[in-house]
Amino acid sequence: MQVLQLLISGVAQGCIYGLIALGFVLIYKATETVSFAQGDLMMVGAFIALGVMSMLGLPFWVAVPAAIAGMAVIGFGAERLVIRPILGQPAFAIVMVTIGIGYVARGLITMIPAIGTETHALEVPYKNITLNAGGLVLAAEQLVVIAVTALLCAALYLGFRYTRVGVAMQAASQNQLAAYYMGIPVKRLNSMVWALAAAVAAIAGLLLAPITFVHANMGLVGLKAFPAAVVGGFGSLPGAIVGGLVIGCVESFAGFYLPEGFKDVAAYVVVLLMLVLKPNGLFGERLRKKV
Amino acid sequence: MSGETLLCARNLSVQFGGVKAVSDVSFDVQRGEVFTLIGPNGAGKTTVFNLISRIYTPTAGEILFEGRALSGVAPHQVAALGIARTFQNIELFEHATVLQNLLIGRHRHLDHPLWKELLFTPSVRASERATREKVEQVIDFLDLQHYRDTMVAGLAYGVRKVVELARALCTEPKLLLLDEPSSGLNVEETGDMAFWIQDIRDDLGITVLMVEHDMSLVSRVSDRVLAMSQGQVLALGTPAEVQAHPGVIEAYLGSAGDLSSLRRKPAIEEAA
Amino acid sequence: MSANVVLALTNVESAYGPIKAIRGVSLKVRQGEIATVLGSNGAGKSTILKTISGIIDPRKGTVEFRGEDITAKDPALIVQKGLSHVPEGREVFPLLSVHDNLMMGAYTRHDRDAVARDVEAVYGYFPILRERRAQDAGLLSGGQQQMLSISRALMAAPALMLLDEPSLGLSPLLTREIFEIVVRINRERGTTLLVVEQNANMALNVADYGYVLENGRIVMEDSCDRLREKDDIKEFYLGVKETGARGERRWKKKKTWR
Amino acid sequence: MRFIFKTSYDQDIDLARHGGHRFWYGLLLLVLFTAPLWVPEYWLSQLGFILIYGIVGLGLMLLAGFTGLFSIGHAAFLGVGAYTEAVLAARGWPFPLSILMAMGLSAAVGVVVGLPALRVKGIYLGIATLAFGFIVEEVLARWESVTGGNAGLSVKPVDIFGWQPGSGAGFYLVCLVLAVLATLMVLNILRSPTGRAFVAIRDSEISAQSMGIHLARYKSLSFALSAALAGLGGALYAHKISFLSPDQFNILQSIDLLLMVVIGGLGSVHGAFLGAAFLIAMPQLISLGKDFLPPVIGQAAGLQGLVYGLVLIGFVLFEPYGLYGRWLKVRTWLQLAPFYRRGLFKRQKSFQKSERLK
Amino acid sequence: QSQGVAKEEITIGSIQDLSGPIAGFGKQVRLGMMLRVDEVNQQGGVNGRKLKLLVEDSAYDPKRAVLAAQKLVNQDKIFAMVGHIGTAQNLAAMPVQFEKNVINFFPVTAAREMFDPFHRLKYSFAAPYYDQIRTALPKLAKDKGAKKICAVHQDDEFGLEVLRGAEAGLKSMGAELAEKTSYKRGATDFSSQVAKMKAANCDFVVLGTIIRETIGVIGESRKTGFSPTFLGSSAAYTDLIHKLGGPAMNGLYATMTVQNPYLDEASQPIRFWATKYKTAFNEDPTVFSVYGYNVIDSFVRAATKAGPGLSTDSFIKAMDTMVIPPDIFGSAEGRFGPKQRLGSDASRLSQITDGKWKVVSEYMKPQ
Ligand SMILES: Nc1ncnc2c1ncn2[C@@H]1O[C@H](COP(=O)(O)OP(=O)(O)OP(=O)(O)O)[C@@H](O)[C@H]1O
Ligand SMILES: Nc1ncnc2c1ncn2[C@@H]1O[C@H](COP(=O)(O)OP(=O)(O)OP(=O)(O)O)[C@@H](O)[C@H]1O
Ligand SMILES: [Mg+2]
Ligand SMILES: [Mg+2]
Repeated sequence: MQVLQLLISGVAQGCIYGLIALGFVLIYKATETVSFAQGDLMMVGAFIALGVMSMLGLPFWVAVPAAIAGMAVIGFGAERLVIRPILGQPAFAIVMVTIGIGYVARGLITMIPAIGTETHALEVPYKNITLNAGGLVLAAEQLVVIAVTALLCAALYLGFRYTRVGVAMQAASQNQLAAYYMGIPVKRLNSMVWALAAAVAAIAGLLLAPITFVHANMGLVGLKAFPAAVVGGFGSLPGAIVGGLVIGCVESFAGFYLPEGFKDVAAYVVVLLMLVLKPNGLFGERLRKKV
Repeated sequence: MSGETLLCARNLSVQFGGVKAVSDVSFDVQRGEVFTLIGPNGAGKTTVFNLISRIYTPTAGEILFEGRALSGVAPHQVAALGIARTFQNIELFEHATVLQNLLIGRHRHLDHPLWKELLFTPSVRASERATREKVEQVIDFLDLQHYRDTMVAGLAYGVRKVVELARALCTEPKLLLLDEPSSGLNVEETGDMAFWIQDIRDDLGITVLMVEHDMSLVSRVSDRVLAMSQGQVLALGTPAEVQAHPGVIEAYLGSAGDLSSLRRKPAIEEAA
Repeated sequence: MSANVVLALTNVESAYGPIKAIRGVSLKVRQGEIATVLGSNGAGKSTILKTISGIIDPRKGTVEFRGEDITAKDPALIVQKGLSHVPEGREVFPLLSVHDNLMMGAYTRHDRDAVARDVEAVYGYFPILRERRAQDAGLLSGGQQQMLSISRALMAAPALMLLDEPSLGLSPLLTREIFEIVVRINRERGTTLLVVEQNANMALNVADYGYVLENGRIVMEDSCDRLREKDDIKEFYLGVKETGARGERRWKKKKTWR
Repeated sequence: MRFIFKTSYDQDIDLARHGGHRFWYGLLLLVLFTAPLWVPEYWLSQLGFILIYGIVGLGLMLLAGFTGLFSIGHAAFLGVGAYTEAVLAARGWPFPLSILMAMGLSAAVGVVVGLPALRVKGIYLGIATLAFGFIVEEVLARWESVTGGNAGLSVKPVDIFGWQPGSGAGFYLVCLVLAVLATLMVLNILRSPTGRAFVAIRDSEISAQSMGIHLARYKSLSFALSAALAGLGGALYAHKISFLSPDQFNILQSIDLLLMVVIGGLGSVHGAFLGAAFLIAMPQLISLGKDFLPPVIGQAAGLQGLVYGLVLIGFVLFEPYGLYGRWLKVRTWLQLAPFYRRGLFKRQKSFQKSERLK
Repeated sequence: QSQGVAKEEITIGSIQDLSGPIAGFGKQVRLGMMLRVDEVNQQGGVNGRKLKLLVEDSAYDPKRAVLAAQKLVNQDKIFAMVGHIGTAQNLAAMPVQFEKNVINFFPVTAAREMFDPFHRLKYSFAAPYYDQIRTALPKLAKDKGAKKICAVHQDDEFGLEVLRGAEAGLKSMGAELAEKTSYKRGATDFSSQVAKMKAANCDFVVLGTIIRETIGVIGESRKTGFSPTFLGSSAAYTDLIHKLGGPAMNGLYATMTVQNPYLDEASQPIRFWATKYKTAFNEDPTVFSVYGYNVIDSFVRAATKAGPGLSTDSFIKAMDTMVIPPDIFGSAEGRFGPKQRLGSDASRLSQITDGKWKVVSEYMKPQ
């Protein structure tokens, strides 16, 4: 029973990691860069929903699409403004820019008078609903996270695997020059990727808000999502979810059975072990250059 | 030519998933000769090179270099044994100058304790000077003076080929592996390459094992030629013998054919 | 000039940073023709092709494609207009399967059936690609990658195709086959081609019109029939030696057009 | 541009390429060494910070800029150095010995962290170092008997066999001497075979290997040297700040360090110090500027983060070679003044290629 | 004469977290201080000198706190550091100040290091977390008839102080903690901590938590049907707890000193003050605004008492006989002396009922 309950909370927490990791993997697959801004975009998304609900007084079901659309626009704009000019530079340059975007997002949000520095609660319709099944407790918030994560993962996976645009995004990340030669609109796809990633971040923000509250630093959970993505294999979408689950469960059990302090580093210990045993993660591709 | 065996491959096989890239290939390279591998695309020639330089490990068979099995040698130790190579797809250090690339070629001859390097003691300085001397010799040999301080990233394809050869020569190898040295070079430059290869063999006394598709170059410089196809040995002998081998002609050379048959018929030309 | 000029470069000058790679190149490719550019290493041949397809922006001059100015346009846009480029050095998508690579070649096309037919045609030209259709392109041998990169450009069914050293690393048999294919698509589909090739013998036989590039300048242009007869071409590009011309090792005859 | 007629190989080997170099760097040293005489105390102290961060930056530059291995957990090495120094100083070890110990221990940790680097690259390595950073931070927090845990640890002042330089001019000079030594050694390494091997690994592992470069050895060495410099910086940092707590060595610190080398100019030794100067000066500039802004903006929390982010983005966008790159342009402009062409440094269109295969 | 005291002006400095994890608090402290500074300056200043308050941002980072302290002390030449927020930040900054004889006046942290070990330049007003819990726990536990007392705490100095307080309190009862568990700052998932305490059958939980973690732990407990008595420290005494946590927070106890200034508060002076604050900054005041306000208020008292020849020594001399009477917010009387650097160690208990903090006990002093 105890074990089962721990497992359930591990899975729920894992899905959150997985959901954020999904954003990382999405960007990685399509641009081969790692976005350090993903967590902060998530935070901005949550703030947008908060604004729509508390300032405009609109219901949750309006706030959701509004936040997603708003973030897509922001992602699109950010790409246009600061990522496109350095498109084609080494991935590292873009990584630094995403760190910059993260700082800016956090700075701007904190600068909003009377709101930015506070912690807020997002009123979701399914708050405080719990399901009891034979002594086990499941919160609706967690169930929603699990369901949405699974759906999103499946959609993205199929999109990358089978659609022309999805394959083209991967192609552009592997060899931009050749992608241009093929007439792939690299720039337009790039805008799309960042818009999509920001939209995914918004979804993550919405799902996370009832659990962690909305505040300027809520994006820091993103740091736990990195290990999740690596454990799954950075290039694999299902891997992100599996990685998230692994990390979530390990944390949950480590927190209960191991001495103090292990819970917080469990994720990082797991990721190091993984890198030593299976450097490309559970589902990562074997990468070897042929000469 | 001494006639002594420098490199000896015995029953080499390697497999990638379902693809038998090399199966049961044996040959030996004599000290002081130019030995050429030819064969259709995907025959496994580059794979043989990769086996020698220990990038791949054979699934069966072994390679002996100067009588010593290579199987126990780590990839970075291959250079120390005196084997240098170039790559089919050119693997230079892009963000360094030609000179720096060549200096890295000297790496295997340099080994100072760290503290000496940290302090740059006179002995390090002396060895740097000597290294530079050697590198300049290679630059002179291959006519690279003009490019000495250019970044590799900005060189034309053909020049890179030469730089790669130069870098391999800087290691002062006993055996030089050249993967398609003339690809991307025009007739004139291929001519230069032929002279260089001959000089490398005759003047520097380096044994050359090369992969090449340009039959004019092959005929001019090779002492012996091994033809491969689908991972297997097809023929071995002098250039002339191999080129006359029916299997080689069928799988690799094709009928000499008259190129003029490709030309546009005059009638159409007038129409255009 | 005449209306049937597909591609026209006027006075194009391109540079990499402070290094000028081509200096005032003008050339024309006519509808249905095969044109070739010869030149030694670093002469700027690849740079010309890259400038045409928008990979580098020229400092000066204009590029016109079918009467439209495409100077310094987005490369993807240029391809969509019907110009496809086989780059130097086999730029395949290393982590996509061979088949996906081909499909990316057809990215600009929307006629599914015709694309499927073309895939079959390409597999017909190079059966090894069919065999390896599910393999990652990065694991192919050098020559196989070259086949893939040519096939991929064919998949775009372009009006004008730029080929940068198509025979690089191909066996003699395949080199010949490639050029046969080039001739075939030119004759059958009417595709116009601009070919850069080190195998000048091949190029001059296949092409209708040729340009000779030295140090970023065009020093000679003529129909290939006439070019084949010139002494300098014979000596420097076709390797036909007057006896003793290079008997002396390091001595090179001066090219007279300089 | 200055053209130098080279007459011997030594001209390429020497650190100072020509008389101009000797003059300007000599002048710089003179200025720095006499700084305590004419620089106000506060600014001297900031200068000390710049030197300390410059040393750490040198290490990170060696690793990231020259070997191509990105560490997102570099603060861990800083932490190891700082805590080692603090603990040993408390036990009464003389400064020269304790600082060597700090460097040594950091280097050892560096080698351990470098182990995954032997197998993974790119983002995987980044995450590995990130993970290590978190673990080290946690160890510092948990190993209370030695580190004092989250309660923190006070650091005794520097004691060099009885001579106590204090925290002002004396300590500044200690930092300066160490910074100069560290810089010289890094420059020496870079012009030796080892430095070239680093660059080779950065550009192409496979051909580095075929040139006889032992990848594992040089990657570990790079990590060790880099960590040792971070450890040295950390030890000085400990004395400078005189109070240590584990969260001073967290991920944000690591990212700051990374920002520092990027803004300074990746791949140049000058960049390490320019970046450090920037990192220290930035908050000062912001707090100077904030009085001129309307209070809604000037007094708003988050202004600093915003400016940080914008500056970082600005640098990557407009000055990819960082402050050092900017300096090079200015210098070239000065030298060429009438002939300077705007296109000279124009950025080429460039195209990303998969870095997953290297 | 000491640095920072000019003919017309006294320069004082403060370091707040304006962009870090507790930026919300830092900002409120700053506004509270500004409110009092403006009042004082409008009334003619301290013995004719206007107050000039310089605030730097530390982002809750000790290193930046040191940099900020160096700037304030060496560059801006402040007379005193007032209301500096954060334990580690204070510990890091104090040596810089003390070297220049700059007083560390009333830091906004309830750590014991703020007055102990003794230093003549240290002054603290906040009853330490340690004493708060040590005093409140035995009393409340007895009232509730608790059998198994557990603790969950943030694994930093703050959380440890609460834990030590709990252990000391239990020791005085002759009991021990049945279970203790911790989490890392910024954690959002408390499932295993709660599972652990539930498994140990705790019926009383001491919370070494701040805001989100308090809510997180209680929320997770309610969800899993675990309902012990919760007792937090003054760090958890903020209106955010019930604003964010909603009805689930009802019943939570916390120790505190000054009351949260609700705008619809019964007490008229508090209501008046809160309205004034709201008009000035267009924000609701919180208990942190009160801290800021009080810090300056006390500073002004001492500086005024020190007289026109204000210097560090005269300030300390004034503080030696200082008594700060209870204020409108219900703080306890603070007394200082030559060896007495902490104003008061008394605290009292509040409980959330119907979504608001209500004071439920008188001031208690540790035995
Ligand atoms: N790492 C690998 N994984 C899978 N298949 C491989 C790998 N390396 C080589 N192959 C396959 O092995 C075969 C031989 O490749 P190799 O590169 O040796 O050919 P090659 O003779 O050098 O051809 P080319 O003349 O085209 O360069 C090819 O079919 C290639 O696809
Ligand atoms: N990325 C670059 N940066 C700087 N200079 C370059 C770059 N690419 C090419 N160059 C220079 O431009 C000139 C022309 O190069 P280009 O590649 O067009 O030659 P090419 O005629 O194609 O030669 P090859 O036959 O060797 O491929 C060369 O001198 C080369 O050094
Ligand atoms: Mg090959
Ligand atoms: Mg070319």
